[in-house]
Amino acid sequence: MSDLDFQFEICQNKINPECLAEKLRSDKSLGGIVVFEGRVRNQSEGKKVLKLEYEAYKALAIQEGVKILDEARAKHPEIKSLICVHAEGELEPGELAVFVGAASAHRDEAFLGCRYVIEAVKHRLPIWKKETFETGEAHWVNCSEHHGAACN
Amino acid sequence: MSDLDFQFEICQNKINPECLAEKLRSDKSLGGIVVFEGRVRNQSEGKKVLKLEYEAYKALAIQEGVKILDEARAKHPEIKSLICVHAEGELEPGELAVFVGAASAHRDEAFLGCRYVIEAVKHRLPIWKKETFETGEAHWVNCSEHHGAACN
Amino acid sequence: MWDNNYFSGNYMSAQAPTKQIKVRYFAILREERGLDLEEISTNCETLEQLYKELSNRYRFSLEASRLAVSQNDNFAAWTDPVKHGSTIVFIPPVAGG
Amino acid sequence: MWDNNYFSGNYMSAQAPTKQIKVRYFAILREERGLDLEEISTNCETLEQLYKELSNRYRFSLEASRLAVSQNDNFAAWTDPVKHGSTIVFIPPVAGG
Repeated sequence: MSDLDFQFEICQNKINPECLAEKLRSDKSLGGIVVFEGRVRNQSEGKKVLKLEYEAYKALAIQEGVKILDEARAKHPEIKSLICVHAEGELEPGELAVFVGAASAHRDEAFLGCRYVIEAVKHRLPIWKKETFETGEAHWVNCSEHHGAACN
Repeated sequence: MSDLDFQFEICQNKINPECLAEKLRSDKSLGGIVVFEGRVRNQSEGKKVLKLEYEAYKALAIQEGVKILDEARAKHPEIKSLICVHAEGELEPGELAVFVGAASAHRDEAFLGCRYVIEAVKHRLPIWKKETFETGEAHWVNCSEHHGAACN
Repeated sequence: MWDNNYFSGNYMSAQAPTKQIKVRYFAILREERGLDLEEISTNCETLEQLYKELSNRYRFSLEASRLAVSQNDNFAAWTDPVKHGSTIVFIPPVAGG
Repeated sequence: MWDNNYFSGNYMSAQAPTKQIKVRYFAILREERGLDLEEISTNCETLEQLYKELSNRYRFSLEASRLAVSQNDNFAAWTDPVKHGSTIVFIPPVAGG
Protein backbone atom coordinates (compact mmCIF):
# COMPACT_ATOMS: atom_id res chain seq x y z
CA MET A 1 0.00 0.00 0.00
CA SER A 2 1.17 3.48 -0.71
CA ASP A 3 0.53 4.77 2.80
CA LEU A 4 3.58 3.96 4.90
CA ASP A 5 1.51 3.59 8.05
CA PHE A 6 -0.47 0.70 6.62
CA GLN A 7 1.63 -2.40 6.22
CA PHE A 8 0.80 -6.01 5.47
CA GLU A 9 3.54 -8.58 5.12
CA ILE A 10 4.23 -12.28 4.98
CA CYS A 11 7.57 -12.71 6.69
CA GLN A 12 10.04 -15.57 6.30
CA ASN A 13 12.28 -14.31 9.05
CA LYS A 14 11.48 -13.95 12.72
CA ILE A 15 8.91 -11.24 13.36
CA ASN A 16 10.26 -8.48 15.62
CA PRO A 17 7.25 -7.18 17.54
CA GLU A 18 9.16 -4.40 19.27
CA CYS A 19 10.30 -2.99 15.97
CA LEU A 20 6.74 -3.01 14.66
CA ALA A 21 5.39 -1.47 17.86
CA GLU A 22 7.91 1.37 17.50
CA LYS A 23 6.34 2.26 14.16
CA LEU A 24 2.93 2.45 15.78
CA ARG A 25 4.33 4.75 18.47
CA SER A 26 5.97 7.20 16.10
CA ASP A 27 2.98 9.52 15.62
CA LYS A 28 2.44 11.44 18.85
CA SER A 29 -1.10 12.40 17.96
CA LEU A 30 -2.11 8.75 18.43
CA GLY A 31 -2.87 8.03 22.08
CA GLY A 32 -4.24 4.50 21.79
CA ILE A 33 -2.22 1.52 20.57
CA VAL A 34 -3.54 -2.02 20.57
CA VAL A 35 -1.34 -4.96 19.64
CA PHE A 36 -2.25 -8.60 19.21
CA GLU A 37 0.49 -11.23 19.18
CA GLY A 38 -0.41 -14.76 18.15
CA ARG A 39 2.22 -17.19 19.34
CA VAL A 40 2.73 -20.90 18.78
CA ARG A 41 1.37 -22.77 21.77
CA ASN A 42 3.36 -25.61 23.25
CA GLN A 43 0.25 -27.77 23.46
CA SER A 44 -2.79 -28.56 21.38
CA GLU A 45 -5.53 -31.13 21.86
CA GLY A 46 -3.84 -32.03 25.12
CA LYS A 47 -0.63 -33.04 23.36
CA LYS A 48 2.77 -31.41 23.38
CA VAL A 49 3.55 -29.51 20.19
CA LEU A 50 7.00 -29.82 18.67
CA LYS A 51 6.62 -27.31 15.83
CA LEU A 52 4.29 -25.63 13.39
CA GLU A 53 5.00 -25.18 9.69
CA TYR A 54 3.22 -22.28 8.04
CA GLU A 55 2.70 -22.37 4.31
CA ALA A 56 1.29 -19.37 2.46
CA TYR A 57 -0.13 -18.84 -1.00
CA LYS A 58 1.77 -15.63 -0.96
CA ALA A 59 0.43 -13.68 -3.95
CA LEU A 60 -3.17 -14.15 -2.89
CA ALA A 61 -2.44 -13.83 0.82
CA ILE A 62 -0.80 -10.43 0.37
CA GLN A 63 -3.60 -9.21 -1.84
CA GLU A 64 -6.19 -10.39 0.68
CA GLY A 65 -4.22 -9.01 3.62
CA VAL A 66 -4.04 -5.56 2.05
CA LYS A 67 -7.78 -5.78 1.41
CA ILE A 68 -8.40 -6.62 5.07
CA LEU A 69 -6.39 -3.58 6.19
CA ASP A 70 -8.36 -1.41 3.75
CA GLU A 71 -11.62 -2.71 5.16
CA ALA A 72 -10.50 -2.04 8.73
CA ARG A 73 -9.48 1.48 7.80
CA ALA A 74 -12.83 2.12 6.11
CA LYS A 75 -14.76 0.82 9.14
CA HIS A 76 -12.58 2.65 11.65
CA PRO A 77 -11.33 5.81 9.96
CA GLU A 78 -9.74 7.13 13.16
CA ILE A 79 -7.06 4.44 12.81
CA LYS A 80 -3.98 6.10 11.36
CA SER A 81 -1.55 3.22 11.57
CA LEU A 82 -2.26 -0.46 11.05
CA ILE A 83 0.31 -3.21 10.71
CA CYS A 84 -0.12 -6.93 10.16
CA VAL A 85 2.76 -9.33 9.69
CA HIS A 86 2.26 -13.08 9.36
CA ALA A 87 5.07 -15.60 9.62
CA GLU A 88 5.85 -18.27 7.03
CA GLY A 89 7.98 -21.37 7.49
CA GLU A 90 8.81 -23.40 10.57
CA LEU A 91 8.06 -22.05 14.04
CA GLU A 92 8.67 -23.48 17.49
CA PRO A 93 6.44 -23.05 20.53
CA GLY A 94 6.62 -19.50 21.86
CA GLU A 95 7.51 -18.00 18.50
CA LEU A 96 5.42 -15.27 16.96
CA ALA A 97 3.08 -16.41 14.18
CA VAL A 98 1.17 -13.19 13.63
CA PHE A 99 1.41 -9.57 14.76
CA VAL A 100 -1.44 -7.09 14.42
CA GLY A 101 -1.10 -3.53 15.67
CA ALA A 102 -3.41 -0.54 15.40
CA ALA A 103 -2.90 3.06 16.50
CA SER A 104 -5.52 5.76 16.69
CA ALA A 105 -6.24 8.93 18.61
CA HIS A 106 -8.50 7.07 21.04
CA ARG A 107 -8.61 3.51 22.22
CA ASP A 108 -11.97 2.29 20.98
CA GLU A 109 -11.11 2.27 17.29
CA ALA A 110 -7.68 0.77 17.94
CA PHE A 111 -9.26 -2.17 19.78
CA LEU A 112 -11.95 -2.67 17.14
CA GLY A 113 -9.55 -2.36 14.21
CA CYS A 114 -7.02 -4.75 15.70
CA ARG A 115 -9.73 -7.30 16.40
CA TYR A 116 -11.24 -6.93 12.94
CA VAL A 117 -7.89 -7.61 11.29
CA ILE A 118 -6.98 -10.70 13.31
CA GLU A 119 -10.41 -12.27 12.82
CA ALA A 120 -10.29 -11.66 9.08
CA VAL A 121 -6.69 -12.88 8.87
CA LYS A 122 -7.62 -16.14 10.54
CA HIS A 123 -10.68 -16.74 8.42
CA ARG A 124 -9.61 -15.47 5.04
CA LEU A 125 -5.86 -15.52 4.40
CA PRO A 126 -4.72 -18.49 2.33
CA ILE A 127 -2.21 -19.67 4.92
CA TRP A 128 -2.03 -23.15 6.38
CA LYS A 129 -0.26 -24.73 9.29
CA LYS A 130 0.98 -28.24 9.85
CA GLU A 131 1.22 -29.16 13.47
CA THR A 132 3.79 -31.73 14.58
CA PHE A 133 3.43 -33.21 18.04
CA GLU A 134 6.25 -34.53 20.16
CA THR A 135 4.95 -38.01 19.41
CA GLY A 136 5.88 -37.49 15.77
CA GLU A 137 2.25 -37.30 14.65
CA ALA A 138 1.57 -34.43 12.27
CA HIS A 139 -1.51 -32.99 10.62
CA TRP A 140 -2.70 -29.97 8.69
CA VAL A 141 -4.82 -27.93 11.07
CA ASN A 142 -8.50 -27.69 10.05
CA CYS A 143 -7.97 -30.19 7.23
CA SER A 144 -8.40 -33.41 9.13
CA GLU A 145 -10.97 -34.90 11.49
CA HIS A 146 -9.15 -33.71 14.60
CA HIS A 147 -9.09 -29.94 14.44
CA GLY A 148 -5.93 -28.64 16.04
CA ALA A 149 -5.35 -25.08 17.07
CA ALA A 150 -1.88 -24.82 18.48
CA CYS A 151 -1.85 -21.09 18.05
CA ASN A 152 -4.11 -18.70 19.96
CA MET B 1 -1.29 -10.07 44.49
CA SER B 2 0.31 -13.33 45.36
CA ASP B 3 0.20 -14.69 41.81
CA LEU B 4 3.27 -13.44 39.98
CA ASP B 5 1.48 -13.37 36.64
CA PHE B 6 -1.02 -10.78 37.86
CA GLN B 7 0.57 -7.42 38.41
CA PHE B 8 -0.80 -3.98 39.09
CA GLU B 9 1.50 -1.03 39.66
CA ILE B 10 1.64 2.72 39.85
CA CYS B 11 5.01 3.62 38.41
CA GLN B 12 7.00 6.79 39.02
CA ASN B 13 9.64 5.88 36.48
CA LYS B 14 9.23 5.43 32.75
CA ILE B 15 7.13 2.40 31.91
CA ASN B 16 9.04 -0.11 29.77
CA PRO B 17 6.42 -1.83 27.61
CA GLU B 18 8.86 -4.29 26.06
CA CYS B 19 9.91 -5.54 29.46
CA LEU B 20 6.27 -6.05 30.47
CA ALA B 21 5.43 -7.74 27.17
CA GLU B 22 8.28 -10.20 27.76
CA LYS B 23 6.58 -11.33 30.97
CA LEU B 24 3.38 -11.97 29.05
CA ARG B 25 5.31 -14.04 26.51
CA SER B 26 7.07 -16.24 29.03
CA ASP B 27 4.41 -18.96 29.26
CA LYS B 28 4.43 -20.93 26.02
CA SER B 29 0.99 -22.37 26.60
CA LEU B 30 -0.48 -18.91 26.01
CA GLY B 31 -1.04 -18.29 22.32
CA GLY B 32 -2.89 -14.98 22.45
CA ILE B 33 -1.42 -11.76 23.83
CA VAL B 34 -3.22 -8.42 23.67
CA VAL B 35 -1.54 -5.22 24.77
CA PHE B 36 -2.98 -1.75 25.11
CA GLU B 37 -0.67 1.23 25.36
CA GLY B 38 -2.14 4.60 26.30
CA ARG B 39 0.21 7.40 25.33
CA VAL B 40 0.13 11.12 25.92
CA ARG B 41 -1.21 12.81 22.81
CA ASN B 42 0.48 15.93 21.49
CA GLN B 43 -2.88 17.62 21.01
CA SER B 44 -6.17 17.95 22.80
CA GLU B 45 -9.21 20.11 22.07
CA GLY B 46 -7.38 21.28 18.97
CA LYS B 47 -4.52 22.72 21.01
CA LYS B 48 -0.91 21.59 21.30
CA VAL B 49 -0.15 19.79 24.53
CA LEU B 50 3.08 20.58 26.34
CA LYS B 51 2.83 18.02 29.16
CA LEU B 52 0.55 16.00 31.41
CA GLU B 53 1.00 15.64 35.15
CA TYR B 54 -0.48 12.51 36.66
CA GLU B 55 -1.35 12.51 40.34
CA ALA B 56 -2.48 9.32 42.07
CA TYR B 57 -4.12 8.57 45.39
CA LYS B 58 -1.80 5.64 45.55
CA ALA B 59 -3.10 3.50 48.41
CA LEU B 60 -6.62 3.46 47.04
CA ALA B 61 -5.51 3.27 43.40
CA ILE B 62 -3.46 0.14 44.02
CA GLN B 63 -6.26 -1.48 45.98
CA GLU B 64 -8.75 -0.64 43.23
CA GLY B 65 -6.34 -1.73 40.49
CA VAL B 66 -5.83 -5.13 42.08
CA LYS B 67 -9.61 -5.44 42.38
CA ILE B 68 -10.00 -4.67 38.68
CA LEU B 69 -7.51 -7.39 37.75
CA ASP B 70 -9.34 -9.84 40.02
CA GLU B 71 -12.62 -9.00 38.33
CA ALA B 72 -11.11 -9.47 34.87
CA ARG B 73 -9.69 -12.82 35.93
CA ALA B 74 -13.06 -13.94 37.31
CA LYS B 75 -14.87 -12.91 34.12
CA HIS B 76 -12.24 -14.40 31.82
CA PRO B 77 -10.71 -17.36 33.61
CA GLU B 78 -8.69 -18.41 30.58
CA ILE B 79 -6.45 -15.38 31.14
CA LYS B 80 -3.31 -16.59 32.88
CA SER B 81 -1.31 -13.41 32.86
CA LEU B 82 -2.57 -9.87 33.28
CA ILE B 83 -0.46 -6.78 33.84
CA CYS B 84 -1.45 -3.17 34.32
CA VAL B 85 1.02 -0.37 35.03
CA HIS B 86 -0.03 3.26 35.31
CA ALA B 87 2.40 6.15 35.28
CA GLU B 88 2.57 8.88 37.90
CA GLY B 89 4.27 12.25 37.62
CA GLU B 90 5.07 14.41 34.61
CA LEU B 91 4.84 13.00 31.09
CA GLU B 92 5.52 14.51 27.70
CA PRO B 93 3.64 13.80 24.48
CA GLY B 94 4.45 10.32 23.19
CA GLU B 95 5.24 8.94 26.63
CA LEU B 96 3.43 5.92 27.99
CA ALA B 97 0.72 6.71 30.56
CA VAL B 98 -0.75 3.25 30.95
CA PHE B 99 0.10 -0.31 29.86
CA VAL B 100 -2.39 -3.16 29.97
CA GLY B 101 -1.44 -6.63 28.76
CA ALA B 102 -3.34 -9.92 28.85
CA ALA B 103 -2.21 -13.40 27.82
CA SER B 104 -4.42 -16.45 27.43
CA ALA B 105 -4.50 -19.66 25.47
CA HIS B 106 -6.80 -18.14 22.86
CA ARG B 107 -7.30 -14.63 21.65
CA ASP B 108 -10.90 -13.89 22.58
CA GLU B 109 -10.37 -13.76 26.33
CA ALA B 110 -7.14 -11.81 25.95
CA PHE B 111 -8.96 -9.10 23.97
CA LEU B 112 -11.91 -8.99 26.37
CA GLY B 113 -9.76 -8.99 29.50
CA CYS B 114 -7.46 -6.24 28.22
CA ARG B 115 -10.44 -4.10 27.27
CA TYR B 116 -12.17 -4.71 30.59
CA VAL B 117 -9.11 -3.57 32.51
CA ILE B 118 -8.47 -0.37 30.57
CA GLU B 119 -12.12 0.70 30.74
CA ALA B 120 -12.24 0.09 34.49
CA VAL B 121 -8.87 1.80 35.01
CA LYS B 122 -10.09 4.91 33.25
CA HIS B 123 -13.39 5.07 35.09
CA ARG B 124 -12.46 3.92 38.57
CA LEU B 125 -8.82 4.50 39.52
CA PRO B 126 -8.30 7.59 41.67
CA ILE B 127 -5.77 9.14 39.31
CA TRP B 128 -5.97 12.62 37.84
CA LYS B 129 -4.16 14.45 35.10
CA LYS B 130 -3.40 18.09 34.63
CA GLU B 131 -2.97 19.07 31.04
CA THR B 132 -0.70 21.98 30.14
CA PHE B 133 -0.97 23.42 26.65
CA GLU B 134 1.81 25.14 24.76
CA THR B 135 -0.02 28.41 25.38
CA GLY B 136 0.65 27.98 29.11
CA GLU B 137 -3.00 27.29 29.90
CA ALA B 138 -3.47 24.34 32.23
CA HIS B 139 -6.44 22.45 33.63
CA TRP B 140 -7.37 19.29 35.46
CA VAL B 141 -8.96 16.98 32.92
CA ASN B 142 -12.65 16.22 33.60
CA CYS B 143 -12.75 18.75 36.44
CA SER B 144 -13.46 21.90 34.49
CA GLU B 145 -16.00 23.02 31.92
CA HIS B 146 -13.79 22.13 28.99
CA HIS B 147 -13.21 18.42 29.18
CA GLY B 148 -9.78 17.59 27.88
CA ALA B 149 -8.63 14.13 26.92
CA ALA B 150 -5.06 14.37 25.80
CA CYS B 151 -4.51 10.69 26.26
CA ASN B 152 -6.27 8.04 24.18
CA MET C 1 -14.01 11.46 74.68
CA TRP C 2 -17.27 10.40 73.05
CA ASP C 3 -19.70 7.56 72.81
CA ASN C 4 -19.42 5.18 69.86
CA ASN C 5 -23.19 4.93 69.97
CA TYR C 6 -23.78 8.55 69.28
CA PHE C 7 -26.05 7.59 66.39
CA SER C 8 -28.48 5.93 68.72
CA GLY C 9 -31.63 7.79 69.74
CA ASN C 10 -30.06 9.83 72.50
CA TYR C 11 -27.87 11.72 70.08
CA MET C 12 -30.14 12.03 67.06
CA SER C 13 -31.15 15.57 67.70
CA ALA C 14 -28.12 16.54 69.73
CA GLN C 15 -24.90 18.00 68.34
CA ALA C 16 -22.60 15.09 67.39
CA PRO C 17 -19.40 14.94 69.38
CA THR C 18 -16.32 16.59 68.01
CA LYS C 19 -14.03 14.30 66.02
CA GLN C 20 -10.41 14.71 65.06
CA ILE C 21 -9.81 13.69 61.45
CA LYS C 22 -7.31 14.11 58.66
CA VAL C 23 -8.32 15.27 55.20
CA ARG C 24 -6.04 14.63 52.23
CA TYR C 25 -6.47 16.64 49.06
CA PHE C 26 -5.61 15.61 45.51
CA ALA C 27 -5.54 17.28 42.13
CA ILE C 28 -7.88 20.25 41.72
CA LEU C 29 -8.99 20.12 45.37
CA ARG C 30 -5.36 20.14 46.51
CA GLU C 31 -4.75 23.26 44.46
CA GLU C 32 -7.94 24.95 45.61
CA ARG C 33 -7.21 24.16 49.25
CA GLY C 34 -3.53 25.03 48.86
CA LEU C 35 -2.30 22.02 50.81
CA ASP C 36 -2.08 18.21 50.69
CA LEU C 37 -3.20 17.29 54.16
CA GLU C 38 -4.81 18.89 57.18
CA GLU C 39 -5.95 17.75 60.58
CA ILE C 40 -9.25 19.18 61.64
CA SER C 41 -11.89 18.95 64.33
CA THR C 42 -15.45 18.60 63.14
CA ASN C 43 -18.92 18.04 64.48
CA CYS C 44 -20.23 16.84 61.11
CA GLU C 45 -22.03 13.54 61.28
CA THR C 46 -21.70 12.42 57.66
CA LEU C 47 -19.05 12.70 54.98
CA GLU C 48 -21.47 14.74 52.91
CA GLN C 49 -21.89 17.28 55.69
CA LEU C 50 -18.14 17.46 56.05
CA TYR C 51 -17.61 18.18 52.36
CA LYS C 52 -20.27 20.87 52.41
CA GLU C 53 -18.69 22.49 55.43
CA LEU C 54 -15.22 22.48 53.87
CA SER C 55 -16.55 23.53 50.49
CA ASN C 56 -18.28 26.53 52.02
CA ARG C 57 -15.14 27.45 53.86
CA TYR C 58 -12.70 27.02 50.94
CA ARG C 59 -14.97 27.68 47.95
CA PHE C 60 -14.24 24.38 46.18
CA SER C 61 -15.37 24.49 42.56
CA LEU C 62 -16.78 20.96 42.45
CA GLU C 63 -20.25 19.95 43.61
CA ALA C 64 -20.37 16.92 45.91
CA SER C 65 -22.41 15.13 43.22
CA ARG C 66 -19.32 15.08 40.99
CA LEU C 67 -17.06 13.61 43.67
CA ALA C 68 -16.52 10.26 45.32
CA VAL C 69 -15.24 9.95 48.86
CA SER C 70 -13.03 7.58 50.80
CA GLN C 71 -12.44 7.01 54.47
CA ASN C 72 -9.31 5.19 55.64
CA ASP C 73 -8.34 4.26 52.07
CA ASN C 74 -11.68 2.62 51.24
CA PHE C 75 -14.41 4.03 49.07
CA ALA C 76 -17.23 5.25 51.30
CA ALA C 77 -20.83 6.42 50.96
CA TRP C 78 -21.64 10.10 51.43
CA THR C 79 -24.05 9.08 54.16
CA ASP C 80 -21.35 7.22 56.11
CA PRO C 81 -20.54 8.67 59.51
CA VAL C 82 -17.36 10.66 59.96
CA LYS C 83 -15.20 8.47 62.19
CA HIS C 84 -12.91 9.94 64.78
CA GLY C 85 -9.29 9.39 63.86
CA SER C 86 -9.96 8.58 60.24
CA THR C 87 -8.38 9.96 57.07
CA ILE C 88 -10.86 11.24 54.53
CA VAL C 89 -10.30 11.96 50.84
CA PHE C 90 -12.71 13.70 48.51
CA ILE C 91 -12.15 12.26 45.06
CA PRO C 92 -12.53 14.58 42.05
CA PRO C 93 -13.65 13.12 38.72
CA VAL C 94 -10.91 10.67 37.79
CA ALA C 95 -8.90 10.87 34.59
CA GLY C 96 -6.50 7.95 34.49
CA GLY C 97 -5.07 6.54 31.28
CA MET D 1 -6.84 -23.10 -31.12
CA TRP D 2 -10.33 -22.46 -29.77
CA ASP D 3 -13.13 -19.97 -29.74
CA ASN D 4 -13.47 -17.61 -26.81
CA ASN D 5 -17.22 -17.84 -27.26
CA TYR D 6 -17.38 -21.53 -26.64
CA PHE D 7 -20.07 -20.92 -24.02
CA SER D 8 -22.46 -19.64 -26.65
CA GLY D 9 -25.19 -21.93 -27.95
CA ASN D 10 -23.07 -23.69 -30.52
CA TYR D 11 -20.90 -25.27 -27.91
CA MET D 12 -23.37 -25.96 -25.17
CA SER D 13 -23.75 -29.60 -25.91
CA ALA D 14 -20.38 -30.07 -27.52
CA GLN D 15 -17.18 -31.05 -25.77
CA ALA D 16 -15.48 -27.84 -24.55
CA PRO D 17 -12.14 -27.17 -26.21
CA THR D 18 -8.97 -28.37 -24.54
CA LYS D 19 -7.26 -25.78 -22.37
CA GLN D 20 -3.70 -25.67 -21.10
CA ILE D 21 -3.58 -24.61 -17.45
CA LYS D 22 -1.31 -24.69 -14.45
CA VAL D 23 -2.45 -26.01 -11.09
CA ARG D 24 -0.56 -25.06 -7.93
CA TYR D 25 -0.98 -27.13 -4.80
CA PHE D 26 -0.60 -26.02 -1.20
CA ALA D 27 -0.58 -27.70 2.18
CA ILE D 28 -2.52 -30.96 2.41
CA LEU D 29 -3.30 -30.96 -1.33
CA ARG D 30 0.38 -30.47 -2.15
CA GLU D 31 1.24 -33.47 -0.03
CA GLU D 32 -1.56 -35.60 -1.44
CA ARG D 33 -0.64 -34.67 -5.01
CA GLY D 34 3.08 -35.01 -4.29
CA LEU D 35 4.03 -31.85 -6.14
CA ASP D 36 3.72 -28.05 -6.02
CA LEU D 37 2.79 -27.27 -9.59
CA GLU D 38 1.70 -29.06 -12.71
CA GLU D 39 0.74 -28.08 -16.21
CA ILE D 40 -2.22 -29.96 -17.55
CA SER D 41 -4.62 -30.08 -20.47
CA THR D 42 -8.27 -30.25 -19.60
CA ASN D 43 -11.66 -30.17 -21.25
CA CYS D 44 -13.43 -29.20 -18.03
CA GLU D 45 -15.67 -26.19 -18.37
CA THR D 46 -15.82 -25.07 -14.75
CA LEU D 47 -13.41 -24.97 -11.85
CA GLU D 48 -15.70 -27.35 -9.98
CA GLN D 49 -15.51 -29.90 -12.77
CA LEU D 50 -11.74 -29.54 -12.79
CA TYR D 51 -11.45 -30.20 -9.06
CA LYS D 52 -13.70 -33.24 -9.33
CA GLU D 53 -11.63 -34.61 -12.20
CA LEU D 54 -8.36 -34.13 -10.34
CA SER D 55 -9.83 -35.34 -7.08
CA ASN D 56 -10.98 -38.56 -8.74
CA ARG D 57 -7.59 -39.03 -10.29
CA TYR D 58 -5.49 -38.30 -7.19
CA ARG D 59 -7.91 -39.26 -4.38
CA PHE D 60 -7.81 -35.91 -2.59
CA SER D 61 -9.23 -36.19 0.93
CA LEU D 62 -11.12 -32.91 0.89
CA GLU D 63 -14.59 -32.37 -0.57
CA ALA D 64 -14.94 -29.37 -2.89
CA SER D 65 -17.42 -27.92 -0.40
CA ARG D 66 -14.59 -27.44 2.09
CA LEU D 67 -12.34 -25.64 -0.39
CA ALA D 68 -12.14 -22.24 -2.00
CA VAL D 69 -10.59 -21.73 -5.42
CA SER D 70 -8.57 -19.07 -7.17
CA GLN D 71 -7.73 -18.39 -10.78
CA ASN D 72 -4.81 -16.14 -11.66
CA ASP D 73 -4.31 -15.11 -8.03
CA ASN D 74 -7.90 -13.97 -7.51
CA PHE D 75 -10.59 -15.77 -5.59
CA ALA D 76 -12.99 -17.37 -8.07
CA ALA D 77 -16.42 -19.02 -8.04
CA TRP D 78 -16.65 -22.77 -8.54
CA THR D 79 -18.93 -22.10 -11.48
CA ASP D 80 -16.35 -19.86 -13.20
CA PRO D 81 -15.04 -21.16 -16.50
CA VAL D 82 -11.57 -22.67 -16.65
CA LYS D 83 -9.55 -20.18 -18.68
CA HIS D 84 -6.86 -21.28 -21.06
CA GLY D 85 -3.45 -20.24 -19.85
CA SER D 86 -4.55 -19.58 -16.29
CA THR D 87 -3.09 -20.74 -13.00
CA ILE D 88 -5.57 -22.37 -10.67
CA VAL D 89 -5.26 -23.03 -6.94
CA PHE D 90 -7.60 -25.12 -4.82
CA ILE D 91 -7.56 -23.63 -1.34
CA PRO D 92 -7.88 -25.99 1.64
CA PRO D 93 -9.49 -24.72 4.87
CA VAL D 94 -7.22 -21.93 6.00
CA ALA D 95 -5.48 -21.86 9.36
CA GLY D 96 -3.52 -18.65 9.64
CA GLY D 97 -2.61 -17.04 12.92
